[in-house]
Amino acid sequence: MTVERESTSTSVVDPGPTWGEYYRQMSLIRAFELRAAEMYQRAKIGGYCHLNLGEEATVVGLMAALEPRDYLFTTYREHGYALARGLEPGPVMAELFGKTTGVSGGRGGSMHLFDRKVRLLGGYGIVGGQIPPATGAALALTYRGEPGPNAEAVMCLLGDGTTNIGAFHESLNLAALWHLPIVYVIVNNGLGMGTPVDRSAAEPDLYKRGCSYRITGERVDGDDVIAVRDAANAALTRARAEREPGLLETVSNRLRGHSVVDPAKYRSKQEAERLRALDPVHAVRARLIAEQVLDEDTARRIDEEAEARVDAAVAFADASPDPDPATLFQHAYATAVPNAPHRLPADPVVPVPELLP
Amino acid sequence: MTVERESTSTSVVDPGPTWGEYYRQMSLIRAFELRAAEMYQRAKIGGYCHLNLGEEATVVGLMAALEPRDYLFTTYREHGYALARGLEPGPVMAELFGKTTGVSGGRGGSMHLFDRKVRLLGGYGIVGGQIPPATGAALALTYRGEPGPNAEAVMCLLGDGTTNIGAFHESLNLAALWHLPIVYVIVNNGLGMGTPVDRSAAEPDLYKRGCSYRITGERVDGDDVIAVRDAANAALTRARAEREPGLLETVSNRLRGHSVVDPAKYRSKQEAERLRALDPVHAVRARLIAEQVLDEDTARRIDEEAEARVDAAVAFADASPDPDPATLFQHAYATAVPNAPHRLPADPVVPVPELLP
Amino acid sequence: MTVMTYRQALHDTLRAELQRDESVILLGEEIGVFEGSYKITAGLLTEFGPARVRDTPIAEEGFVGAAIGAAMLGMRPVVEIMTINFSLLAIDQLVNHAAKMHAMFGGQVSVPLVIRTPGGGGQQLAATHSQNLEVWYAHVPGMKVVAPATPADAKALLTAAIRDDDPVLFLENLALYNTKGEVPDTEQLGRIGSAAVVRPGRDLTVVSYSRGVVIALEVANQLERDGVSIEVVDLRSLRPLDRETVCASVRKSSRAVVLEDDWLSFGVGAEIAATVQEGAFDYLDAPVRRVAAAEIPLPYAKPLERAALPSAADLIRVIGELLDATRFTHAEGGS
Amino acid sequence: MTVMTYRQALHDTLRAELQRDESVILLGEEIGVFEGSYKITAGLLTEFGPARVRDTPIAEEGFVGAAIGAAMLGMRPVVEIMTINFSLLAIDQLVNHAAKMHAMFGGQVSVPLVIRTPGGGGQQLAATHSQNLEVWYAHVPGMKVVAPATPADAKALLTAAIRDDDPVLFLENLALYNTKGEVPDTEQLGRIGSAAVVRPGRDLTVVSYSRGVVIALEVANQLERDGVSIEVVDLRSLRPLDRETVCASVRKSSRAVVLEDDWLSFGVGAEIAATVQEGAFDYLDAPVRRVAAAEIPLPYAKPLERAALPSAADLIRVIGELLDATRFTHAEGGS
Ligand SMILES: Cc1ncc(C[n+]2csc(CCOP(=O)(O)OP(=O)(O)O)c2C)c(N)n1
Ligand SMILES: Cc1ncc(C[n+]2csc(CCOP(=O)(O)OP(=O)(O)O)c2C)c(N)n1
Ligand SMILES: [Mg+2]
Ligand SMILES: [Mg+2]
Repeated sequence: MTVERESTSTSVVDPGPTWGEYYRQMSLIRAFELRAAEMYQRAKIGGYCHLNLGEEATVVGLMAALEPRDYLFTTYREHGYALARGLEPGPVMAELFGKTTGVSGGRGGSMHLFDRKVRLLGGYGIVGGQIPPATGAALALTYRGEPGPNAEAVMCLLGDGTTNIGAFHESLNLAALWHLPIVYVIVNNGLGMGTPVDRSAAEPDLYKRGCSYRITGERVDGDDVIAVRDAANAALTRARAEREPGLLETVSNRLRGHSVVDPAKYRSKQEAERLRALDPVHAVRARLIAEQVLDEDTARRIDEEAEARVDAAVAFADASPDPDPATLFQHAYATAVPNAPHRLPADPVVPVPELLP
Repeated sequence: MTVERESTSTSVVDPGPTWGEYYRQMSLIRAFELRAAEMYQRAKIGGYCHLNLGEEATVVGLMAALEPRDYLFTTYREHGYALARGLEPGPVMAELFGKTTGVSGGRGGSMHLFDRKVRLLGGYGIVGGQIPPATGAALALTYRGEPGPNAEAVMCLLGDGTTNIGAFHESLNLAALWHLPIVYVIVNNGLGMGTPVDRSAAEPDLYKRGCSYRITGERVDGDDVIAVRDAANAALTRARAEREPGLLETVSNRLRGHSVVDPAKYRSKQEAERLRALDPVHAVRARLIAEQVLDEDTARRIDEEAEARVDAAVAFADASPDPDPATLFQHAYATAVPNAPHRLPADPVVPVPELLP
Repeated sequence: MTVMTYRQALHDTLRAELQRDESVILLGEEIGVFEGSYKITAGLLTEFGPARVRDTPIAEEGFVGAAIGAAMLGMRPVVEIMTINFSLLAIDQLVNHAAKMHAMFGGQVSVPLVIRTPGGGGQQLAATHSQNLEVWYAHVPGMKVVAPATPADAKALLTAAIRDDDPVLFLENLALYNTKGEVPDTEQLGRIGSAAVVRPGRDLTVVSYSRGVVIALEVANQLERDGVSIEVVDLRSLRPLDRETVCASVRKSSRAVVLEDDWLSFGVGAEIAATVQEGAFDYLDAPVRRVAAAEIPLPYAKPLERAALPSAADLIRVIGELLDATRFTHAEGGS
Repeated sequence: MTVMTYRQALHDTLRAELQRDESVILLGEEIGVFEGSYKITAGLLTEFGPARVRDTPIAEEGFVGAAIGAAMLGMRPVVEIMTINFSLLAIDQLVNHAAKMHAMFGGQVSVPLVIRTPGGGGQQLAATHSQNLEVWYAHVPGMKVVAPATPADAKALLTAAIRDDDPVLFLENLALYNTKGEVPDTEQLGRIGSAAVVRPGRDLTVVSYSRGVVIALEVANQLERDGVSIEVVDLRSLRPLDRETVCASVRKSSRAVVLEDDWLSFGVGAEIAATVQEGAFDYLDAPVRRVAAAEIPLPYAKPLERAALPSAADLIRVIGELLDATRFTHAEGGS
């Protein structure tokens, strides 16, 4: 199924430093994700590895709208968000490699990037699991400050397939009822694993699904950085000033399988080719050159710089130390308590005292 | 909050045997519930006990629409439905008394009435818990027969407060996606325990909450037996013929507390009085007499007959035997298997063999 | 010291913590206007207002998860889940999220959350409303689980739970709310992770927690008249579990019974028996026995419910069996 | 007999049951078009069509509950939950509904439902995707829980589960799917509730289930070369639990170790140790020991994950400790 894109952005390419920066980010995410796939194939990365390939414009547009003071909750498909939020590729790649220098200390891996500094409050691997905590983070904000243009807000990402789970319903109802400063973004990439939207959602116009909470939603072309940014901005502005939750649907494509190991056989050759032709990174690049915002040389330099940063990230990750097994229980609890079971698999349950002879 | 009733029934009282029967059922439910409250106070009934007081017109209207071949899933507030579905008051009261002659053998109690014969597939005590199984029952029907006017269907009841739980969302989506013959009925009695609808649902027009699944809902006056019956009929007809799920909201009042033990102090005196004035049993009775469908004598006889049936039900329940503790494990499993743990609290875990001397 | 009910101890502690720390908020179904299903929060809405004492829709996954998110940003939510049975609707948030975050995100965030919830059967609430599922939570690293038996411990452990930076499941029990006991008037900060010998004895150790401790103490008092000296260990905390206090007691008494309201197989008693046979192997004169609920969805009818749940009589019978068996062994052994 | 993988055995059994009984239907996320996350259902959509092999939205509570309702009306749904970690979203339907209905409604309805789901760690899937929560389900009356370790048992127990009228949690394991074994070509109907001595031995009993059995057998073979004779008991079924087979083995061998992939506290091993110390008390020469996972949300990084999960080396070390201890005791005792 092809989801039609209702509010196609009419934004002309606005020249100036913005576009350069947006393309730089898109190019970096693309290079990073391709390299992650390669590193996964080379078994440098384990577990599951989900990529943002095809979602680069959405990622960059959303992150352009989010202020440093805002909080971000994402899914397991979040490498690009971490980069666009300003994290260095090194610690992100190191997390994928499971190294101590990774953003989550190597304990979370690809699905669980977290960085307090940039208020990235986690990638989450349980579908929908991030939505209630994101909603609660917005609740916490209401105790902290007054509504207004400078208020903090929360952005919560979720996939199209995730709109069918109970947590989506319960959370949006709470957010509307309690007037919370949060924007839920449905990153509609057309599929949940192998399932197209119209086979999982009885209302496949996902932005309309706020109706049950009197939340008006909006749909934008997820391949259009500016449209995404502006729509997110509008929703965030309302969330800050009026403390009303927003619902934004971005429509883009997932260029590859669900995760690195998925060959996506359920997609026809033609479909795969059609998608390749829509590649948003190529499209933006071509358009920027055509409209003379960038010249071919600058674009190539940006791409080369991205490759170089990713090279450096891999080198950094590779050179970083593995976590020491002695640190296994390091983060067992935030508040230490007696009798915490710090025991390795072959250890006895209790130290057995010597029997008297 | 007072929920406004959008589709006020214009049905005139249609004379004839129907009305007599409807009033008979309403009167029986009223008598039964008042007696249940009394029996609870006298500790003949334990656990929780939720009554249909104020919902009699809704109960009778819904059950008038349901065919014997249809399946019914209810909540814990279901005594009236069991009666209107044709069960004798005796076995229903006996279940409340926890007797072997109870509809569920005394094992379920007030919240868990079940009768295979009349296709009452259970009262359920976990809020929203009945919705997925009811949906699945409708799924089973699609394997059994063809759509058409004589097809079987499922009716699933739920309270207003229950529309906020995830299972509601997930189930309605499945029903719409899979084209299931089911009618969800939101029995809106204005409150979930002490919480009015507009403090729990961000879209308090509950019948509109099908929007997220392209299910069009309808709201009817739950005090109007005929309006309820006709709306339920229309939805059931569509479910049978077109295999499309329906959503019906009935609006009525809960005349007492959430359960027998709740004094409902959160309601003002005026509010309680206002509700008493709206008592649907009194209203229907008065109207039927005023419009000369029943005369006062007949009405009195119906009420007395209801009382007598409830007297007999109590006597039956009282005289029925308690379950024998020896039967504790009788329904442990439907398919027997070795090593099922049929062990009383002080029994050893395994029979310990005698030690050789 | 003031004598008060377990309910009152909980109420007063919530009130004191709400007064003490602005980041403490209460969330739950019917805790405000309705004053709580079991009236623990009576009066708190009026005193602290709807932002601090927040009624929620019926959406356990949603509001428990929201409490987690609020905790991540530094609030200290105390959530009431009406009964532990309903916690199953929120268990993904508790176990897959709250319990994981601190470790999984490399220590960058903590989740100072308290879930207050009563368990227990015996009220004719039937199979779905009578469960004791605390053993599930006790199994999960990242969680803390406490289960106080007395009003004094309820105060001390609730205070500790609220000030703790990890998610704490605070187990209450329907049958304990009206029990009374002395409670110190001053602030009490309990120690999560420590059991207590609540009654010293020589002949046999009864290990229990929550309501089981009340029964164990009754039985111990009763048997004392027969010249039998029972030591009672109150676990108080199921995670962390204070294995040493349990084993030390059994190393003295040489016999142990675990009493719990829950089903036997894979219950709390299993862990205690497993621990004792390892930690006091050479001291045991008889196997550790367990007194627990019959393994059946709890029936509504009173006679069936009574037969299924462990009672003082059951505990006495098993203690009797163990002491007899032991005397026999002792006689044989010639002591 | 044909040698095939555990995956193939599951696939072939599903296919055979779909062919045999029209009321059997499969439901789950991505089981059709995608052919299953772990490809167990490959080809079945094509063969049986979308009504029999039904892809569901991501809505575990919804579709598991729907399977329950369908089962109440006589269908035999076999549901795949992608991993046991996601079953937490459906656990209210499984535990508060499926497990309760038969007893709570007085035997009027049964729920012939199978939940197939893999558990297990070791794939670097991190804390939320590596759990082993079968002990939770094993705790619940009304459920049946089986956990086959071999392709042959996978076939026999899946057949039995599908034809059983109660809800059965059928536990698979990510690390078993590619393991191979001989599978009888004829129809096999396993016995839910019975364990098996899968390797006889004299010196010590190792009790395990699912993937642990594979490790136990490896270790037993290895130690045989050192002259140590290990008996391996495969529980196969966690509820009902075949206590007698376990105790009988230990009454012969006098020593036992339980190996499990799960966290130690309140795990499966606790029940086994508790059972053995009661059922074989006078026969035990040493405490029952448990080898289990470290109690920490499982980290992603390989070295940490490896340290946290029990290995063959861990099992060997603990067996060594027990045999040493025993020899010592034996020597002292003069035998
Ligand atoms: C509760 C739960 N169920 C199932 C899964 C397995 N799963 C992981 S991602 C996914 C698809 C999600 O699709 P969508 O929301 O569209 O996000 P996308 O992957 O396309 O970004 C599924 C089913 C899971 N992780 N959690
Ligand atoms: C999952 C769950 N949460 C909470 C409860 C406690 N509870 C029982 S009934 C009820 C209110 C339900 O309100 P509504 O849906 O309006 O139905 P009504 O009682 O008015 O018929 C609540 C919160 C429960 N039984 N199950
Ligand atoms: Mg998607
Ligand atoms: Mg209501």
